Amino acid sequence: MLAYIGRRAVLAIFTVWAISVLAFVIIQLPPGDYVTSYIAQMASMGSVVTDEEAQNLRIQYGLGQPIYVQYLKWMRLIAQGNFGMSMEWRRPVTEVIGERLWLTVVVSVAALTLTWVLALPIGIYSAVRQYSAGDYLATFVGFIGLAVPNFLLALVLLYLGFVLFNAHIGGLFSPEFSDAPWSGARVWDLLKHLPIPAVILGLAGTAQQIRIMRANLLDELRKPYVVTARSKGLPESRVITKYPVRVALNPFASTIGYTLPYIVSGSIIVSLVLGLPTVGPLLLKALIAQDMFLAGTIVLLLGVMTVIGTLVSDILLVWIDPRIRLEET
Amino acid sequence: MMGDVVPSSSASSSREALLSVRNLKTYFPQDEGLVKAVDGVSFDLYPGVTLGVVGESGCGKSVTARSILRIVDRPGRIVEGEIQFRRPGTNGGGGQVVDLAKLAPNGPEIRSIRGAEIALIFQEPMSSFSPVHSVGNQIIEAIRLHQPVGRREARAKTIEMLRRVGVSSPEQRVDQLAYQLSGGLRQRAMIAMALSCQPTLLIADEPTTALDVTTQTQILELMRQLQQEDGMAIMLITHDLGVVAEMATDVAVMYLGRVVEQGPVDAIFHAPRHPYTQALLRSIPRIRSRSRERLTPIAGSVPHPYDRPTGCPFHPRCTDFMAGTCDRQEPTLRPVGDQHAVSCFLYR
Amino acid sequence: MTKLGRTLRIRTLRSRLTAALVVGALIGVIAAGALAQSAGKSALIGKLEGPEVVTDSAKFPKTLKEAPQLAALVKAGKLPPVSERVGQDPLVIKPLHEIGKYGGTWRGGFTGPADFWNGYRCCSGPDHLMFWDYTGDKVMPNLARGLEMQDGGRAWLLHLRRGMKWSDGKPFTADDFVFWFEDIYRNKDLIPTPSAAMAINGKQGVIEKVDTHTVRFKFPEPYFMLPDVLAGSTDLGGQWSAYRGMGGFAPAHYLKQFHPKYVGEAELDRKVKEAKFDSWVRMFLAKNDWALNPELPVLSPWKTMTPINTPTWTLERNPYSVFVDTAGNQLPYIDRVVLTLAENLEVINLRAIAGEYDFQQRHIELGKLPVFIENQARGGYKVYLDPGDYGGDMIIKFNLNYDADPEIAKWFNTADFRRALALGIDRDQINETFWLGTGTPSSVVPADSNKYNPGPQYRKMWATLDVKKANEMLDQIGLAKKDAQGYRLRSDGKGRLRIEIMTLGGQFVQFTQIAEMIREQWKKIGIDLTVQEVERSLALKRTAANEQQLGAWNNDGSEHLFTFPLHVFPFELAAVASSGPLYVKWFHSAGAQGKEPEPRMRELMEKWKKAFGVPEKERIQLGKDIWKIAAEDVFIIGVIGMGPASMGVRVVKNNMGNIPSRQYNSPDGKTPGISRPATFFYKK
Amino acid sequence: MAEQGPIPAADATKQRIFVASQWQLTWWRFRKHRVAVASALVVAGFYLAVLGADFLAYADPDASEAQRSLMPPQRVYWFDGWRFRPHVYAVKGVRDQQSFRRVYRADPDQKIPIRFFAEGFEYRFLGVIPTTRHLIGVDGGLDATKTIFLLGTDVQGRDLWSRLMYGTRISLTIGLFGVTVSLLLGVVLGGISGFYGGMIDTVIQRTIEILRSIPTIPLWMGLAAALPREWSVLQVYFAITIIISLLGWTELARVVRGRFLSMREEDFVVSARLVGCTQMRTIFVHMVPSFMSHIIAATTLALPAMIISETALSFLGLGLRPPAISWGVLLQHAQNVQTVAISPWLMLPAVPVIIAVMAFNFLGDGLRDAADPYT
Repeated sequence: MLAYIGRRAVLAIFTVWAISVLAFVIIQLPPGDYVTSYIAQMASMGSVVTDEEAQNLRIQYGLGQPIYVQYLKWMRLIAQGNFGMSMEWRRPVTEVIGERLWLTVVVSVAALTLTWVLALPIGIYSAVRQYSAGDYLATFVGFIGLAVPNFLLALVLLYLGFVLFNAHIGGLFSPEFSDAPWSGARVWDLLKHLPIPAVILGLAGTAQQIRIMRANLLDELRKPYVVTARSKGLPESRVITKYPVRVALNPFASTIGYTLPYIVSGSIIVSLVLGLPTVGPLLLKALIAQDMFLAGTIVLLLGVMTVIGTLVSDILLVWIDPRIRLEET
Repeated sequence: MMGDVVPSSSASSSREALLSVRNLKTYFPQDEGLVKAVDGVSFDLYPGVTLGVVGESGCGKSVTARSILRIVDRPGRIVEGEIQFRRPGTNGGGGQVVDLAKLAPNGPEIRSIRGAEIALIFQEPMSSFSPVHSVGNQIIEAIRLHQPVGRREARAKTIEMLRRVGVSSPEQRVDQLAYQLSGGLRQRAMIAMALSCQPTLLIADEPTTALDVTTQTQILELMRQLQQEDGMAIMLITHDLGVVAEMATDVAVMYLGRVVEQGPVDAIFHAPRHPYTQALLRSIPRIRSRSRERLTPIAGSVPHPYDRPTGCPFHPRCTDFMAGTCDRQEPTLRPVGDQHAVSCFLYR
Repeated sequence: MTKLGRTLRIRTLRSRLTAALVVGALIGVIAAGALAQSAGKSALIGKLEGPEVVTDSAKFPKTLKEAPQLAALVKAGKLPPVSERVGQDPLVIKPLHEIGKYGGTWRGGFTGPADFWNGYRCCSGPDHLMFWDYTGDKVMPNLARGLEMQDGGRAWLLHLRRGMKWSDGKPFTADDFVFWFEDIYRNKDLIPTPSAAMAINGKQGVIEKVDTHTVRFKFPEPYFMLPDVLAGSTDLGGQWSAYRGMGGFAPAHYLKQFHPKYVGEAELDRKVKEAKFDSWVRMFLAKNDWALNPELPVLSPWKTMTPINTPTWTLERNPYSVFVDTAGNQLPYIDRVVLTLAENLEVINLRAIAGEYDFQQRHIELGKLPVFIENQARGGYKVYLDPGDYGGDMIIKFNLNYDADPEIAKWFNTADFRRALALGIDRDQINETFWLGTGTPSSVVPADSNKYNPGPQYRKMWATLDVKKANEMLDQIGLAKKDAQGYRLRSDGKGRLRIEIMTLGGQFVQFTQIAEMIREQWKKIGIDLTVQEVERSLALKRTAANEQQLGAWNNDGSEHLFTFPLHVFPFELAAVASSGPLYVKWFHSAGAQGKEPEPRMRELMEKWKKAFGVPEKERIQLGKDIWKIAAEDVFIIGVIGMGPASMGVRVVKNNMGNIPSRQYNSPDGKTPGISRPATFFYKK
Repeated sequence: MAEQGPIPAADATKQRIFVASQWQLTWWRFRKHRVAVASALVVAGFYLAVLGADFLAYADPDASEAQRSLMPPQRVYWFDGWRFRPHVYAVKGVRDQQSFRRVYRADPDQKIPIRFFAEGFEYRFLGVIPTTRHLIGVDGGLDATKTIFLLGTDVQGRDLWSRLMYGTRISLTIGLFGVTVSLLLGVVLGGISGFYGGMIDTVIQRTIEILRSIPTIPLWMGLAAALPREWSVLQVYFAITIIISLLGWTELARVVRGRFLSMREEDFVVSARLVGCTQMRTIFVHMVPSFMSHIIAATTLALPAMIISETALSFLGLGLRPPAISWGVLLQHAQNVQTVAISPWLMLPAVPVIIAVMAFNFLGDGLRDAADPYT
């Protein structure tokens, strides 16, 4: 068991490293650098940045060095636990990201929970009643979430929220709480803002989860141990829930790994439309402004979250599924 | 039409049948056609005896067994026939008879019978235990389901039961997972679970097929021994005539969802009447030998169930095929001797 | 698709549609209410009005009053009395309608650290040394008590207000100018390139201290434009440009601790490290940033409390504010300004629609006007339109230096070609579609009220739809041949004449969509236009690299053509759309580099240059001449002007007082700054 | 004992069952999946629309006209009195000076008959036959008041229905190209990974894991932003396709690999190896065909993702740009408050997106269940 976790951990670290490189490259891909976009921004506001100024800026920001140099520089910073300075925000990256990261996680987890609450029963139902009208209906409902372009849905809900319920527009906090210290009231305020994003993001993932659950369960339902259970005289409901469902849950659990990042990634667009103070909009702005340390760090963090997610779910899988446990150890 | 079945082996003729199946038909509607897995099976089973049900795979043995327990998988269902089962009386004296075929497949009554009065053990001892629950857990569950006992007591019973079926150091085993046990142990555990509620009827569906020779013997031994101790009846489903010869008092030979010949074990083995039975036996070198070699299959293959031949289902493969008769009319089970019946036109 | 299939699909669409229409209906109901309210109210464009600066000391208030919480602090001895804080020469402003009440929080929205203009326009006072009156025409004393010309415009005496203080209570004196000039402006690390604002005809001037309250600007040649330069959004336009080392003055006593000249290397390095900056320059500029550094002493009515790079940008009253009303109340009336970060423009607009902002002008989209109007009653606000005075909410620049394709270069440099294209645009269509009819089809010349306007006849010059004439002109200049689709062929026989326009997405004006419409319209005159939407930095790259053919932008700011010339003629390399990058080089290198402009353009440039050195009367004439040339030669096509498209839609809560029904909308006016938000207040 | 007894040849049905190829079996199983069959029809319909876009469109998708800006969908009247004469009413529009909305009034006295196979703008049917015939049309031509707008118009007064038709063409073909590319990548890499296993496998698997660990949006943005912006609409179109597919192949690769692992040791593969087929040949001639049905299923399931990605990219302003018309572009135009509030019909392009995505999903599910019911 430990050996297994150890091995996976090593792999994870490798992956993270690879991501850090990739992240850095991605950000360098677009033409120009932060200074270019800074000048452009100034120009479109009518003020002018001369070539000399631009040159100075580049030197001050250490831009213009070859990519690998900049990368190593960044790595050195990270090694010191300092993710660098955000050029646009003129603040340490860690401060800029700050609680946005946790809010991202909160939103994503909320969405994930919703996904499961929907997907599990639906999946079980449509497996047990394969090809029944209910099966189709359930799957249909599941797919709607997948099919609706979530940025549009987000906007419509935002507007209806205002027209019908006079809800506060967007964000995760009412103005008075937006940078208040954490308190019961603030948490409550957060909860009040959660539903819309959670629903929009949750729906998207549901269909996929339903599929997985249904498929797994269909497999299990055909196993003899189900017959055994029946032949004991167990009531059908118990037969299903105690045995096949329990077993089908194992591979299902292993989907957390990529569902979470899937949601986080999806949350970028939705966050933008709903104006959520998550890393999503920050990332977009950073990428556009080519604020490389900020963008790089965010991509890296999201990547790390994914890797950890995968790691956790694998370990979880090993932990809840004795078979694997035995093979692995 | 096929009502009159000869009462079987003398040993039990005095008492009433524990289970009497009449003209049972279980069909599976498939897109490709209707599969008549069981097509008019009839037989009787008396307390304390062992009925061996033999036939090539796909002849409907297992479906019959599952039909009795009413756990036939969808879309299969019993379309006709009776399954009269005599429930043990509250105090000694014969209890009332229920027609299992009439019960709701998941109703409370059938469930109170399943596992408690009719228990099932079958082929894959590996996959017939849940991979994620301990063996003990699953046996305890069975016990507590039918007996008013608490966890601790049930656990004690379980351990006891495991010991009875010859599982060494059951205290540890009880908490192990199925595949931590060897094939033999698993089957023993299976039996333990089946017998944990002293059923009056044990249906053993190919109980030893998956096991190696020596383990087979042990398991069979165990079953016989337990039968003597508890006096339950056993419906032993197998394609292994050797096993039948060893265990059974009566034998029913099935072909394409029908019983083609039925009678006391000696009669079947010494004077087989039905060409199919004869073919089966012919494929074993020395009768009553302890050899465990498999049946060498009879010429031709079992016709696909979608299209059972007209007339006698066996006629396409039959050595004594009588054109005009066998392929026209359907033979029925008729007595051909003491408690010995066969369904073939040769015997009119 | 089969007919059946089709009808089926139409049905599904229908059902979806009905659903959509239900939403519509809902809104309709609300709209009805809103309309009932706004019914009878006058059009959204009112009369230009605003507060006035009182210069006649006889009209000055005798005693000063202050906001309650400040009074409390004074009682507690934490603050000197108001008279000491304001000093002997207060900056007196006559509120638009009435003397206001103290108190309240002004809620608004901003889009992030790049949006500093937002807070600066609303809350900086404005803190220019000189500033415009509400008509944007006349330059009035502001932070400076007065500006006195000497030596035929070669020197200017700037009189400071006695006893005026920085927001930390330290006096604001001539030393702050000297410090800025010597240690910031002349420090090559901080300011690599000297500013044009400090130069006349390319020759740099100097700033020197006369006495504590007098500063002298000295120039090698007459610099009559200085007052406008001090009043405009230039490098001498107050603390806003401090983040890049400009401004004209700076709080010496505070900034010295971050300047190598005053602290040792080691010490400075330590500070840089602590603050996690890359270099002392970065740190210095950050410390000198009005929007970013709460510690920075300022002269504006409000000062930053929580900086622009946090989720809410908060500003609070400056207890040492030099602004007072005619009753002697120290301004501002409103205690606090809270701008909340909105992750995108839709959210800002929707929040404004929902009435979550008290006063929002920036980022409000004209296209959403109907929605704003619908929700006026519900949101408890009123919508105002502030059309600009500049001639082009949208203009199209011909790159006269384009040389990648000689054929195209040839035509761009043919006046009649440019004029014909200008005549090919159906401005009414565009006005109706994108300005909801609120703009004015126009050439590039500014509003008739503008002092540089050359006369009404120039408004429509080459700025009306005349397909027939356009076609004739194009035929005459030698583009008569057309292909099968009716597009004109190149004269060099290389097939169809295709020209490309470069547009930017996500701006106040939907340049791309408008360009698409123009493409359709130019089909009628046989011109094949390709629309290329590009992202900002690329646009810049391409204009600078002389790769742009046509460029779409607006010329806001050009109403002050001398302080804001870059949309009048090629003045800046770093422009989103340019009418000639090589001309820019030529202009700034005094002919050494680049390409000599064609005569008319050259004439225009020279007139502009000349204007800085001549008295206002002459300058105004020069201005008119410049606009005449611009309109006649159509170096730049004017499409729609005097429109509210860029920052001209204003949403104001009904309970706010001293709100002008129309204000002068221009970057130089720092609108709404020109309406002196310090005099806004909450009626209840 | 084989010589004993005459064994009549197994009869037709029997043959049918036992001899049926993977394909036939799949087909039979698929047929009973009714929803999937229906979806197949829908999908077919969509691609017909792709082919006949300019035939189904009745107005030039770029023709703008201020006088019909933001006109709501017109009601079609099928009967004139008792006679079947489909027509719409002429509409007049003005801008209300109070609300600043454009208000349109239908004039019941001016009936504009809808003609089938009517004259319209010129185009080449299926890209070859030049014609001016369109499925429907009216005589009004471009006259602002005398024309038909089934789904209303956008801000520039362009006909939404016609634009939708062209959008469908682009978006669905993009999906198709994208899937094809990722299919190739997926099969080849997945195949190699599963076939050779060992080091190569590990490498490819890591790569996949890493690709999956990076949130898609930045990946898109990075790649899309890296495209030379001076590229023509068409070039961008293909580039975008490639980008989307570059990220879409991992899932397919996983499926394929799984298949390979399970098949590697099967007799016919082994034998193929024995008779000395080259590795590649073994893979692509013997192994791939044997689970083509799965690949197709997986592909179908990948398509919706492509469609969604296209819209998402456009939303971020990284996808196709005007003047190109795609579902994404149309939706991007609808992505603002005023649309939701005053011109909700501009959101209609979401409907085909939803229908298409669901159709492809159900189709894919059907195919997969058919290909092998246990996954």
